Amino acid sequence: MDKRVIVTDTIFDPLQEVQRFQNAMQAKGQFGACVTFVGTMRDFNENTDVQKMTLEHYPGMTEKHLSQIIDEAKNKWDILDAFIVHRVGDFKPGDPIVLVATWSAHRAEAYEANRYLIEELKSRAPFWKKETLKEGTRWVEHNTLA
Amino acid sequence: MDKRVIVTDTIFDPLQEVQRFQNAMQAKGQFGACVTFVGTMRDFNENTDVQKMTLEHYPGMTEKHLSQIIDEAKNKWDILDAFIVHRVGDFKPGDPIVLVATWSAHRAEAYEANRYLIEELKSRAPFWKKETLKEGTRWVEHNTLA
Amino acid sequence: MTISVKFFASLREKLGIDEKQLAPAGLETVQAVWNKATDNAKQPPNLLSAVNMEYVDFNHPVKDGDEVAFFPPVTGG
Amino acid sequence: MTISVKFFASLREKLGIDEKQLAPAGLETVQAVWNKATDNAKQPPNLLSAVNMEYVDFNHPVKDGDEVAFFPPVTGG
Repeated sequence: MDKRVIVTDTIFDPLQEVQRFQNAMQAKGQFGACVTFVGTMRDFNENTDVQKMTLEHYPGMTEKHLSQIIDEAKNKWDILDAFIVHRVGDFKPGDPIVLVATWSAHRAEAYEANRYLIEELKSRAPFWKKETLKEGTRWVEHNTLA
Repeated sequence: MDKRVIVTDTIFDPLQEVQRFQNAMQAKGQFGACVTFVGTMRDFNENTDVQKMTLEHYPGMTEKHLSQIIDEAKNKWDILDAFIVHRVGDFKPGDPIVLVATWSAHRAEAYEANRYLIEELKSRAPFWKKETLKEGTRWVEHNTLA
Repeated sequence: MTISVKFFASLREKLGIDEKQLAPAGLETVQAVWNKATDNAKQPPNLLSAVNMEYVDFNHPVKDGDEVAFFPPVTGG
Repeated sequence: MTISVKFFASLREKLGIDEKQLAPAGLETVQAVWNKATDNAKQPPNLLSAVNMEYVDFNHPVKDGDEVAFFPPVTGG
């Protein structure tokens, strides 16, 4: 079995990661549905001051909680597998930040578990965003609502 | 702008299609969320009689309704773009059948529009599945529920 | 011109008709087109119909040049 | 052994402390660890704390060898 949680400080290709994980899945042939969510850093249209974004995390606690969230989703829904990749460190507009992928026999479970994973990740996984402006840096204080 | 609806009788790579469509998107830099759904033909675990699946469609009406469904989703949710690929003809277990991808600034819209598209596709787009058994062929009479 | 009639999937196989061209005279509704094209065949439950690729009911009017289609419940996705 | 205390993100920068090792004597709760590690600094609103990487409240007991962390609301995803 492949690692279900990856925290990486280098740029990643979310759809290639999904493909790689899926190719290694034991449940191949059993899943009828795969849902993926990719969160990407947008351009700073409203805020052209921002030059860079940095993501700090709590190594260890992050991976622990992402794994817990996946276990919870597996208990709540009849999913075959789930996979999370989260970027940390410095990144620029257009870079993928987070990938959540879920596989199930039927589509409802894959959708619901996927949404659960990203909402729980956003509310519980210890990541913190910092913006680099021309005049210095600023911590993002609250997550955007869905 | 790339074609938003593709009906194809040859095997396709759903995630590569998403990447290709996304690379050509005008809204690049504006989307913060991309949700994809891939429906795959499962192995016939319970029904080892099935040797092949065939999808018939109504050329023209299929594309028209898939485009209509995308227009409806764009009216209902603030999404930046949407993309549907659907396979027709003969296919075998493990083959992707359908891809639905949605892009939006924030995640709620991408999830909800994606789910809307697949549910509407299943209830309205003129496709029909036929199974080839050892003893002959059989039309699938009802779609599986989500 | 003519009215073009199409049948799909299990219905196409059961009736043994793929497509038919009908003279429009006297064919005012989808129901009338069905009766003429199928020689008054019994309609299966859940039969669906479309005129010019839009879903319609059987009382829907038809006119010369229309494409009328009959098919069973859809099972895509 | 010691109690290990970690600070993250804006809190780490504001306090100027990344990590501290404290002798466990007299440190019975997360609150006591905060007071000792920060020299009784005022707690920012919405401050979160974890013991051994699990979220806890400030009355949570601590023991020798624990890892205690303080950080602001999370903003990942």
